[in-house]
Amino acid sequence: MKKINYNDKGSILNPLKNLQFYARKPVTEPLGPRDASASYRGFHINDLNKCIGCSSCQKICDNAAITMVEVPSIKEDAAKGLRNLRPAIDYGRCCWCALCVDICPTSAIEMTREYVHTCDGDETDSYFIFPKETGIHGDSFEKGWTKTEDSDLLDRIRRPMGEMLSEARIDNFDEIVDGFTLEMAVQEASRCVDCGLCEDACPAHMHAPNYIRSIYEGNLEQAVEWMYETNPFSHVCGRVCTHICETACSLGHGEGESDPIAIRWLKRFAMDNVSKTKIKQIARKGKARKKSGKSIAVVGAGPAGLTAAFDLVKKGHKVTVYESLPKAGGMTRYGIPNYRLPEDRLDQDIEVIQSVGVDIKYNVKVGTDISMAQLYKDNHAVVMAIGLQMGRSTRIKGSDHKMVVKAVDLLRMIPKGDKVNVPKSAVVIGGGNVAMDIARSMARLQQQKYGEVNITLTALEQLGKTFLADDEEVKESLEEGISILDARGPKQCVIKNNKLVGLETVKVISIFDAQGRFAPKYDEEDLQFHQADMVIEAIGQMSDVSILGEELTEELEWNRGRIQIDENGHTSVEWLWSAGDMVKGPDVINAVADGHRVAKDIDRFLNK
Amino acid sequence: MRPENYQAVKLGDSNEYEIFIGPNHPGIEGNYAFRLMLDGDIVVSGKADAGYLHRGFEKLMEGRLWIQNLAIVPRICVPDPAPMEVAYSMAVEEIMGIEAPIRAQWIRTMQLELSRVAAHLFTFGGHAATTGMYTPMFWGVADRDLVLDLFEDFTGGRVYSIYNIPGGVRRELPPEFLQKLSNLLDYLESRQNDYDNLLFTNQVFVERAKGCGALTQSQALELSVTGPNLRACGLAYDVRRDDPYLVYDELEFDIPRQKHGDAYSRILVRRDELFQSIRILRQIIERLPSIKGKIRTPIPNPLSWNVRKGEAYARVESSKGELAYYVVSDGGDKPYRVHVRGPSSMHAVQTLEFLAKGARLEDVAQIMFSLDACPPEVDR
Amino acid sequence: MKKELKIKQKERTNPLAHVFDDFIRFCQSKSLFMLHYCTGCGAIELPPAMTSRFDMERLGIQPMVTPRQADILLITGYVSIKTLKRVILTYEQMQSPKYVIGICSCTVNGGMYWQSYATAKKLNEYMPVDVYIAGCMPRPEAVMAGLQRLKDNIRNDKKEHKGSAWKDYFKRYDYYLGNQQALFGEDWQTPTDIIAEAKLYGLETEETYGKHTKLLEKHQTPLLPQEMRIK
Amino acid sequence: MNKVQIDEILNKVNGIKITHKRKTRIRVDVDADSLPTLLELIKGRASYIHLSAITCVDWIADNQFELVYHVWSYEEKCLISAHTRIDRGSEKNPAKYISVYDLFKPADFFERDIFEMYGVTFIGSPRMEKFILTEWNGVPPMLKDFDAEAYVQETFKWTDYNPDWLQELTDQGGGIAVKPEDIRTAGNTHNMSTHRERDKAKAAAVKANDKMQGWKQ
Amino acid sequence: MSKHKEGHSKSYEKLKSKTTLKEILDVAVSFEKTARDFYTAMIPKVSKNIRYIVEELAEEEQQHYDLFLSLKNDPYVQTQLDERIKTPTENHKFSDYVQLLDLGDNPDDQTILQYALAREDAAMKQYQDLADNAPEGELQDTFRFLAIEEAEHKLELEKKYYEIIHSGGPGN
Repeated sequence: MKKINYNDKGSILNPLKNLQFYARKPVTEPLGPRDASASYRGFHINDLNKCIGCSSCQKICDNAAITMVEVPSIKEDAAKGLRNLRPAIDYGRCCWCALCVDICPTSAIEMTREYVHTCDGDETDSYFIFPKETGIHGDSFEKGWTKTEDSDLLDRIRRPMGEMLSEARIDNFDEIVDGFTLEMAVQEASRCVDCGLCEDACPAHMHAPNYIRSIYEGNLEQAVEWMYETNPFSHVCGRVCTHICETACSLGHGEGESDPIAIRWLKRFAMDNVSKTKIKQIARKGKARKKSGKSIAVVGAGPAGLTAAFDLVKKGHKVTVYESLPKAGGMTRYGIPNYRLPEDRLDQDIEVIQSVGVDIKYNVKVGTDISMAQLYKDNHAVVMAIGLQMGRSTRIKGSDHKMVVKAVDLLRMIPKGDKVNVPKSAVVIGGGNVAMDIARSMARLQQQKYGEVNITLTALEQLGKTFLADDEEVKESLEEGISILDARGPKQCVIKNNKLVGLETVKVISIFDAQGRFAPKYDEEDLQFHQADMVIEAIGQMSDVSILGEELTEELEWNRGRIQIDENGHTSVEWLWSAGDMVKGPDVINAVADGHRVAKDIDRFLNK
Repeated sequence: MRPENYQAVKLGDSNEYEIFIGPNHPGIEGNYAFRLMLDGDIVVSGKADAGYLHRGFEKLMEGRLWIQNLAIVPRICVPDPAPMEVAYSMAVEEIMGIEAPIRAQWIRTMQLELSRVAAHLFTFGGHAATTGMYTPMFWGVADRDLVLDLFEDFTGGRVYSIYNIPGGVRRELPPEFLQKLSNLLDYLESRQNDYDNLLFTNQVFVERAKGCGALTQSQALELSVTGPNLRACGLAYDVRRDDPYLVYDELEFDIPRQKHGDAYSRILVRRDELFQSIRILRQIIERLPSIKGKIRTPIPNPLSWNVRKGEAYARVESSKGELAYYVVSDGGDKPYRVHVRGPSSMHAVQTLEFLAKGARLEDVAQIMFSLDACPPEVDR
Repeated sequence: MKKELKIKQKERTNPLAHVFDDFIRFCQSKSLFMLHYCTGCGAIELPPAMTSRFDMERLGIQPMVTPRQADILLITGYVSIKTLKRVILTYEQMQSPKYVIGICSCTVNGGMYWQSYATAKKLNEYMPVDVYIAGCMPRPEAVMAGLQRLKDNIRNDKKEHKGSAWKDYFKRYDYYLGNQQALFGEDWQTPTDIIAEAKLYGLETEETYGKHTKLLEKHQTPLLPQEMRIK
Repeated sequence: MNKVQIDEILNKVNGIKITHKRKTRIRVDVDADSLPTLLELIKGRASYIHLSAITCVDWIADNQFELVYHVWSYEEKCLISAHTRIDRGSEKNPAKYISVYDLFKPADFFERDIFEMYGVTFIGSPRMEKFILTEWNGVPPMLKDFDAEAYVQETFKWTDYNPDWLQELTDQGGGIAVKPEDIRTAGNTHNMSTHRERDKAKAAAVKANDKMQGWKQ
Repeated sequence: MSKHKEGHSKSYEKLKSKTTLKEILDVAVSFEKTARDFYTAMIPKVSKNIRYIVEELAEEEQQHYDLFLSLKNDPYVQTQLDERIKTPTENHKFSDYVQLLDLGDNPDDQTILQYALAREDAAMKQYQDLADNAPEGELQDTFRFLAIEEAEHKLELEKKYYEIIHSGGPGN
């Protein structure tokens, strides 16, 4: 580099040397816009099909330029996490920083290389645009700034959850999943974009974004407080919830590897790390000081019944819960094995509910020990929440043999401590989670007794396509040595000399018809025999509505085998409400949601 | 106001009169005003009048999420926006206790130097224009535009890159980028003679600039003058070397200086600095391909990102001087306080007022441009 | 411009008037001077547009340093309240016909400074705007496109009434003055007599006057030469 | 000058707390009374002659202003940030502090800035007057209790857009659902979705649920 | 199954003796009427909560009854039959392995469905048989048609069976 001496005077002729410029090419660009660079941040486009309406773009927008508009022609589905909201962008605010592009969980919103927009003074409406697949003027331009792996602002990968290895867990009923450590939980919670899709999807509308936020901030008590606002079964749901929320989670909608937030495990983490006394304090918050003088009977101490009882007690009513079994919890206790939901956790949930003032009467069978009519006489309102505690049978040939049993009956025996007849080999019919539960429970019992597992599970449904049980369950079952035979329909239980020897199945060719309705087709040529000392049927459950008594059954309106209720769970009989599995099908969180609904309606009814 | 209401009032006997320069005035850089008390054409005293570009940045930043602020910080100094992003990101990183990956630091360094090149080219033109020469302005701005093309290439934006993010940079360099950069540097070096002939050794300019707005070193230190303006007074002080950040301690570069502290010294320092930046960029072109790895340290999802309690004072050397960000976090999802210490806040107010005293009216614009003051840094 | 305001003006009777008008519009559109006033950050893209690379002179547009001789006022982005006062002074000093171009998001709906206590949000509340150019900031090419649009509007004004937004300032002076007063206080006044100008141009309408112009009359005080500055 | 030596000098000031954050950063906490002494000391004895900045932080919860003086030494290549806290004062009795203009000339700019933005009067500062905010009549805007967003919403009107596509959507029964202003909450809380959005979404969810269950037509 | 065949043997003979389309449809209509009456009579006997099944069965039989009756009076009956025969409904055999129980005094939902399934199955088989033995032409087509109708009804019942009995599969 040439040095210029400060003391030089310079020359007046120097600039003239630049006359050579007349011989150089001009640098002027032709009129009209040039092509922008490959990563240019120009006007937005939005793939309306990819967009799920999570509003993350709106929240990240530093200029409040994004308005969410409702597009009625797009279908909404809360359970799948789809809203019909789509972003509209105000170019009177936007600064083209592309943060909306980088945060979009589904990479729907992107930027093009288009950058020229002018309008007359009275046409400012053109500054408010609704980006679609084409940009602001409807022309298609090449894409500019799109999300790359580096620019992605979201953490796509779920923190791994520690699990017991299959060898360690197969001979006991200890809980399989380790749970998060504080560090992992905070990291996992930090992934949440607070879109609220989970809250919309959750039947009980648990404030998941709020408690995830509290966990991120390390305020677990606050998190538990948020949970108890909507769910007194937080321990249970933190472990065995069907987590529709995670299906809806906007992070799970991403392309490629993109896991939803482990909302269920976070809930579990918060619940496990707040002391019981503290939880009891939290649960009592908002309890009415004054007693209302009204009393309510709840039949069945399952999640639905107890949630209703919990809410009603907090409103100042007197609630008595009648339970036919020696302990409360319903299916969560007598249907879910300990390795998924340890009993002490359930006990704690129930203890907290009782501590608020819910009175549970155990071993009282309504219908025999006390009649419905009597309940009505003693109380102002009655809630039926007896669940689906009876198993269905396939009623194939040989299914009336004593070694052909129903899964729910067996599952009930294990926590009750009854002696279970453990067979050397067993076949389970059914592909739902109940089938998995019984198969895995029996596997554990077999391992304890014989040192080996010999369980075969046959299901109509096809693995990976139509299978009913959760993928996790299937994976863990396979790890535990259970063989799963999918797409097989039961033909008959083979009985020789009055002794059960096994099950015959045929191949299922297809299972659903064109309309998506169930219409299985069998191929009789493909016949298999599975040797077994016991056949366990886990195909479906039903409710024992006989306890209502004939008179009440006649008085009630029914809807396809279930008690007919309105949207608040109120039956056609004025003093009777029904909630939970028996009216809504099996699901804990649905039952809890139902409990709330019913409680709210009863309270309204009683205050009328 | 109605014309019939005008009423001429005779002033006193003094020869002094007050005139305004700006905010709409070609001799003022940006939207800035200066009030002068004149005796003849000699300035008796001057008073800066700022605030025309005041947007309340510091207040705005307290109301936005940590990451959202990245979009607004470059706006604080328009001709040289990159150091703003980097300084803010560095401050946040220091509070969080994380460090950007090495590759990101190299890319940031490259961005800073490119930005410096662009800013200096812009200043040459502006400075020359205040002395009545418009050709350097046409050249400088056109050459600067070539740098902006490169910015557009790797950051997606021409002027406002919004390329940094606490923890690194947002995007990998596009393919062939370093080759393009190298070509540009070749071109800029080839232009050196043109600029020298046109401006730096042009007698008309040299005579105008020499001795105009001279500062001694001790005056400069007293007024907290930094950057090229301080180096023009003979003190070889540069934040890049004395308080090293990013990868400047691995790079070789000289710190150009002059002794006289006047407008000509200042523009010569900038000229030399431009070529030092080119030298740095050449080293980066050489080293960058061998530095592999990630370009971002992960940060939590920005919508729920609490930065832990703490404070940091991050300083960088912008083309104007020492630029610093003082960021305070109370553990929330937004900064509790961000203070921007723009170098021009020293240059454009007290230093300018000091230098204007006794200067001639026609030199005031040149003095201001030679200080390379950026009004929005004063106003924020 | 919500409704057509009736101008108190005589019918033009000269049959050649329209020919002249056309010719004048043609000439105007070919030679425009742009006031060189950098109000906001979008101004940084003007030097490139003006200089060698994009060369605005190809459109017949050149920067001009004084408002009195300029045709176009470019509002390059946000205007702080302090600047807005000067902008209005400048605008009123410009000779008609005059054109305003709003560049960047900020002139439309506050832009990224929408939360700022110090900037005005909507330019068209304070003066009529002819053309907007989107971007934050718009590239020189976009600026050129905007200027081209303005040229076309001026040229085709007769048909579409687009190139005469400046008339609106006179026609609805009360509205603009009201917004200015809301921001600067009741005693806001400028040295330019807009109402007199409106009369001169024959652009008086019923909305030229109103309660705000009454306030102006009420608060106006003689301006002393040494106090010809904004408070 | 090494760490021990600088500590020795700093420790001459009463009630000082020294934190060496890194090689080029030292944080010092002192009483408001002894801050000028400290600055004089480090300027005179340890070559800290460059006042980089003075920052004011409004700790409204503690009813205090924190003043931070960032001073750099060209020789030591180190920055001392001297923190001190003063009473926040009230509207009638604004906060006051001593100017350091006689030590550092640039304090003029910074102190004037703090005076404008926070309303702290520096006794002895040459120009305690408005500079940037000459057109501003409200409270000092940087105070935490000045809610800029509320002020803006009150003072300014926004552009009311009504483009064709929006009209079309509104005709179909859709239209604007969540405005950007709706999701913003004041203060340092999280950007939580509003109840309005929540309630709307909940209602939609319940509706969808009802459809799924297929009770009562 | 044999038991049922016997039970229907009388009707089998009755149908076999018929020679025209109209006559056959007459008999088919009367069968549907019997079935409908049977289910209708059963309605008050079953518990109210499962009554809907029987009601629906009666309803479906009524629909069949109406269909056959309208066919009988339709001048273009032949073309309609042809149409239908072209797209036969397959027997999926899903319910074939379900053991048949006697309808006791107080049948549960599953039993009723099983019974209905067996009934449709038998009818389907019977018409199938008749079609195989009948001479080609109008007569055979009629039996085919009837067989297809019954098969379809059976398939519908199977779907219902699954939905009612296999519900609650995906448990918690």
